[in-house]
Amino acid sequence: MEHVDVVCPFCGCLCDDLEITVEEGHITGIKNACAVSRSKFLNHGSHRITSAAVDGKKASMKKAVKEAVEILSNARRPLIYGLSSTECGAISKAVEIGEVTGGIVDNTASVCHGPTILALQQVGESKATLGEARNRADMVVFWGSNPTAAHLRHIVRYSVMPKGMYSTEGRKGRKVIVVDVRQTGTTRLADKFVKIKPNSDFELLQALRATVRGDELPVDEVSGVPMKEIKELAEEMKNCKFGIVFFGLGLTQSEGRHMNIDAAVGLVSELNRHTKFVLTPMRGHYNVAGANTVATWQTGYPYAIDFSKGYPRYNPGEFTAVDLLASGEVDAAMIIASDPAATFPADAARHLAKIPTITLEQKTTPTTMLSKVVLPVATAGVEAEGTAYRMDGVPLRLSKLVEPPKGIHSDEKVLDMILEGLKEVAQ
Amino acid sequence: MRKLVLKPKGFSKIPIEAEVISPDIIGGKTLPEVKALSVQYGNKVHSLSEFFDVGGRIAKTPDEQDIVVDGDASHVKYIGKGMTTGRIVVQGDAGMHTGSQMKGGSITVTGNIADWTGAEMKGGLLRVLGDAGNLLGAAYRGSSDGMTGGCIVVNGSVGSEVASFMRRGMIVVLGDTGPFTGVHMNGGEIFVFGKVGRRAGAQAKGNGGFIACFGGIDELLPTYRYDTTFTPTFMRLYLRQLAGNLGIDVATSYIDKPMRRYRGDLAVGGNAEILVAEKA
Amino acid sequence: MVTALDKIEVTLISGRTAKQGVGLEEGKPSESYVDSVRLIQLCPGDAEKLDLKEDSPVTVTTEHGSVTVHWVEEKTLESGMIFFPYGPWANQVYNSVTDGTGMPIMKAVKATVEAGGKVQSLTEIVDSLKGGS
Amino acid sequence: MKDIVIKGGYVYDPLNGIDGEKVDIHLSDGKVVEKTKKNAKVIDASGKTVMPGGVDLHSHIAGSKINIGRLMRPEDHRKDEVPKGKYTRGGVGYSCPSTFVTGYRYAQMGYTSVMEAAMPPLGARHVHEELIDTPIIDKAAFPLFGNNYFTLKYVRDGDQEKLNAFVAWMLRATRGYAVKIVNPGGVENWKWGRNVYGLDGKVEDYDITPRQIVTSLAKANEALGLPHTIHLHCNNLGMPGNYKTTIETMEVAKAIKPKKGRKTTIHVVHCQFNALAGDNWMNVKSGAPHIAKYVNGNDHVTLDMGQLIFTDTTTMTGDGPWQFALWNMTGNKWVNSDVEMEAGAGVVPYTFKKNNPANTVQWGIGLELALLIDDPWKVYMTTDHPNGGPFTYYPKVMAWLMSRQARTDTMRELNKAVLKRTSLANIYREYTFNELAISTRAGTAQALGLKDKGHLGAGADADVAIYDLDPTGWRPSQYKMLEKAFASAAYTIKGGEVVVKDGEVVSTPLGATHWVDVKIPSEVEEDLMKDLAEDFKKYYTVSLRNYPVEDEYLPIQKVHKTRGAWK
Repeated sequence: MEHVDVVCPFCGCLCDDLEITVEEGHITGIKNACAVSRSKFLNHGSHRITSAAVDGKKASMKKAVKEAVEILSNARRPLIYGLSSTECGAISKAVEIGEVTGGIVDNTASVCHGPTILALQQVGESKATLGEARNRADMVVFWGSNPTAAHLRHIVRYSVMPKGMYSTEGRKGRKVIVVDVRQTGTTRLADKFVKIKPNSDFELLQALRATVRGDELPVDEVSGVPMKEIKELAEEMKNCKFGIVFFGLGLTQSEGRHMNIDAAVGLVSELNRHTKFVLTPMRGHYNVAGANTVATWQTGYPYAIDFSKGYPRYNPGEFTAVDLLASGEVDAAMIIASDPAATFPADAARHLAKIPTITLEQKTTPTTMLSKVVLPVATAGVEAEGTAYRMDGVPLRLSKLVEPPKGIHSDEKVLDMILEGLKEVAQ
Repeated sequence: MRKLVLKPKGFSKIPIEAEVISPDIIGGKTLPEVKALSVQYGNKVHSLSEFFDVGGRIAKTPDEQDIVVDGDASHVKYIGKGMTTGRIVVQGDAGMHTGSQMKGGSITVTGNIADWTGAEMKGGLLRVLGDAGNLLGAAYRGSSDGMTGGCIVVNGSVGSEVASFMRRGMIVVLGDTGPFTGVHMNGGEIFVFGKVGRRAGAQAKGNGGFIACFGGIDELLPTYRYDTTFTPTFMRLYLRQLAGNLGIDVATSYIDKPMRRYRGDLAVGGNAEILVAEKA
Repeated sequence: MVTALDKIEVTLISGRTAKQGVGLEEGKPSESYVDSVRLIQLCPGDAEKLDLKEDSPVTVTTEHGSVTVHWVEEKTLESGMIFFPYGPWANQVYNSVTDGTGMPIMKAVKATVEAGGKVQSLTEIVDSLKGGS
Repeated sequence: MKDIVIKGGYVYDPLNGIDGEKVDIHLSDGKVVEKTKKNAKVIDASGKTVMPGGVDLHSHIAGSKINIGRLMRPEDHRKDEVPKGKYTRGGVGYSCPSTFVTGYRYAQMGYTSVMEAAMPPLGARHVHEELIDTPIIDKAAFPLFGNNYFTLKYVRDGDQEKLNAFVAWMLRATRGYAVKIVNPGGVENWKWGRNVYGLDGKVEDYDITPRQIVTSLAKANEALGLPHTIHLHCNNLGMPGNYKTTIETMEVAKAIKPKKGRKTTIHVVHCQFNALAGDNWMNVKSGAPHIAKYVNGNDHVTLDMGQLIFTDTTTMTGDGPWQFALWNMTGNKWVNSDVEMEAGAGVVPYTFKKNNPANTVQWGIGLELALLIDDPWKVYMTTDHPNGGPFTYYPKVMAWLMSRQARTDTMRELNKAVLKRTSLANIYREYTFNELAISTRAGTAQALGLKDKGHLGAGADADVAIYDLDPTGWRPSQYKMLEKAFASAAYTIKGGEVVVKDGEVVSTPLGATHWVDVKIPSEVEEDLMKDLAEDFKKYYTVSLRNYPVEDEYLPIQKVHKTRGAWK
């Protein structure tokens, strides 16, 4: 059977033009996909966890869920974390589990674009959906982002190559500028590569904004970039018809963090006094935007949410996973669709091995390897359907193309089993 | 003043939220009532006496109440939150949000103190003899109203984003500050006798606010412009007051020092001042 | 002929690579994943400075930790900068302190690189997180 | 579910001509019936006010815009933390309440139906996902048409037939209920950083005018026989002098032939923001009397107040250029969010202050509109939540409408000289309970074409609000009592189930989502789909196949079928 216009559940691009062939319940062909997407669809069945496990021993799903319920209901300060590579139904259940257990719900935004959200809360953000880039942009800036490694079809589908309503010439009609500390695949296709010193994005963004405002700065260079070049760049930005900045972890994970984004937002807002300018974070996991979106409509807060007092409270730095684990504050953890043992600084990851950790996962990961309870789940977007939010906030429907392995349920279903168990215990 | 002594029964990795440790709440209560005050411990509510030995005397009114937390309270959050009067002394370290939104009275912490100390402070005096964490006297997430009054003095060093979105009030740091001191500052005064960290005054609009740097500054943002070198009279007055009223002796040695004045942050069209004392 | 240095000081940048993405979708224990993240990239000049042999491991050390991995040349990197793909090995050298933001610093970290050390397997890394072996 | 009889209350059911009489209301199987069976549960409403469940026809409760508001305002949430309860989820309130809290609080005020007034079609799934998490109330969402590429294209090409088909298709694709238009043409120009000024300004890339857009969409609306008229946020919002544009826009709709059985062809939303006279924000004054005069003399217009509340709130509209202007005026944080091919939005926190002359005038305008327009069936109570203020302030607005004393007490705190720029101080009218019921349920339900809502006749949905207030003894000086009673219903009954008792939520069923399904002849649809397919491929970043909202997003739906423009 041929499926067309399938939505890809890998990165924040959420490309929705995949063509997938399913024969006898297996995916046998895939078109239009990038290398990672291809790998995801073709390998979703390999290295699978086939059975639930407790303390490293195979266990029935029922027993493993019971164990999970026991761990969570006995915990004083449970952490529920992950949620960026699953669909919104599962995210919704996870938030409710956080509320029922009086725990903390955090998602992987805290180590990717959490700082972007902090900046938005300080100064706002001028943004647009990706089609605006396609149809209108004559200037595209990649700042601390490298789609050639992280968002493989972004350049072709959305930002650089495509022809659109007013960008009738595609690549030729766009000026592409890359600001980075090193050469990457993206810098190679740029019209201009602004190479800056590490940890100095903030200064350059500020200098650009001041220059756009018309101030003469009393310095010769900023961040390793001569003032003359900065002035040129400011002029180019002011004079384009529609500019867009795609920024990445180069800004959020280096010194300055949210303040780098604060400055980027400020620059872009300022440019709107001269022309049209927007910016869009390059969200990594395919539904990390959804994790923030669902949590926000349900609780008011996008991540780092503490339910210990019965109502949600928010404070990144206090209720974020890395901080909670590094300080040893949490006494149990449930990880959904994420692999903190492979993505957190070792200091933080270490605590997961010390406390009872429950992990919902398809394949063996460092996190499952140190978990007390492992619950195998279906792959959303391949074996289970649901909603995902693209990096620009556009919601799309993920498909179920094949059945999950026998006895294996979706994240949402497994979380619901745990939730029901918790509600029973509470009564 | 009547002195109530709270002795922590030990350290807990799970923090305790004890905004009840405040003269406003304790003053006028009976000892059993105080012991039964609620504190949050993870997802459960406990009584204060489960975590502290409670002894000493309780005043009839909050303004007469003196509270001593005698021991390590680095796991205790929100001590003195929103207090308006009376006095708290922590003999040791204290946890996050100590003295947040306080309006009056005084808090002294003899050890170190965690993040968000004195956040959105409105009045009163908060002194830390050791080091302070990040976001000292800061605005909580999303708010553009940081500190609006009161005074914070830290003898040691402080972390990043001191006094974010500060509007009024005063912060004095005898040691060094981390990055983004006075970020988004829109009024208020910051005095640093150690070294000021990177990116001080970022996005500061000014509105009369300044950062006085007596121990030098790592580097200035390119969006601050040198203006003049002068020996401001108001600074002499401040420094005398700091020495006389707050016992900050080091202040006197800068009384006649000329200061270099920089204005910014030009990125936001601001006119905040960074005043850097000339080296001796 | 340059004399080989014991150790060079570098700025460590981490990030994604397409290979790492492909590998992780195969499975974290897969060779393809492990090979994609258990290495650093550095410029030929720096490799020469350290007199690195093709198969010899290198040890990356920061204020916070140390880890031994393989290395590959990446001509586009400037001298004094290494690239370390995100993953369990890179995590050994990052600080978990977030300065009140929730986000640890994973880019532009000061580090040193030297030749030698023993490369750990994924299981060994996980065991070390468990506090074992 | 047990039948219910509400006995002995003073009933206000304007659509059925019941004005405060003691009538028993019988509810069975989710509907109002003539008579219930013997063992019905009896609710004693003696000494209380009984009304149909409230129907809010313009509020921002679900979707990307309000969620941006929630996201950007943690400082707002801290003012209003809502713990989980026995039957209820936790969350936050104030100006951008979480979805659960939105449902609870509307129900606590006796409201049972709320319209989300601006749905960007590309984000329709998002709106519906949030509506699923908005408990108790019935709801519907209005897709944005006024700056949609296909609208502009068909208007440019003069192809009314295609436009009709497109409107019908889009309502189905997004599961939308009504045609929403925001600053027609202006949001399109904003995509290049500009605006459109006035009805005859130029929509740049299409060489058409807002006048043409409004005309064409109103024609489509009536030709398709949609239950509600076009729902229009006029051009020039927030610009002193804009009352003229507003009246001109009403004039445009006058020329449109309404669908059978209806006189109206336009609903002007949050009119307060579009009823400004004067030349600038310094000398701004009320244009409300002009608008009231027009509305009093014409029967094709309805409008809602968009009443301003003196509080800290979050402004959010589909009007990108206006929000940009507001950012420039205030320097507050600003989110702009443009949606490819179809819409945009902006969000800026704003505090309405009693010492701000412009805000004082605006406050007066909202009330003037409600009080100077004689016929309560033409003007409805809203705050354009949360733009003029959070919906939780409705009881306060009710008090201002029903009590001159309440207005005077507020006016005492305002600058008298500034107040003279409105006529409010000279208005003595006080709404009756009957008029209040029209303004908050009967009129809105009628305007929306929700035949089963807003009344208590047999066949109506069993949505009832009972307020602990004796209307026979109440005097306008006791307005605080009224505020209290309407803030916290003694009972709210939704679909025949008691959901609120003594102001507390006791049950949280999921309400229905209403949408309009217009029949499109297959050959017309085929023709349209060809067009859509081609342009989607060229310009959209999602495929046409992935665009329409699936049934999964509407677990409980109420479909309103119309026959459309085709024979």
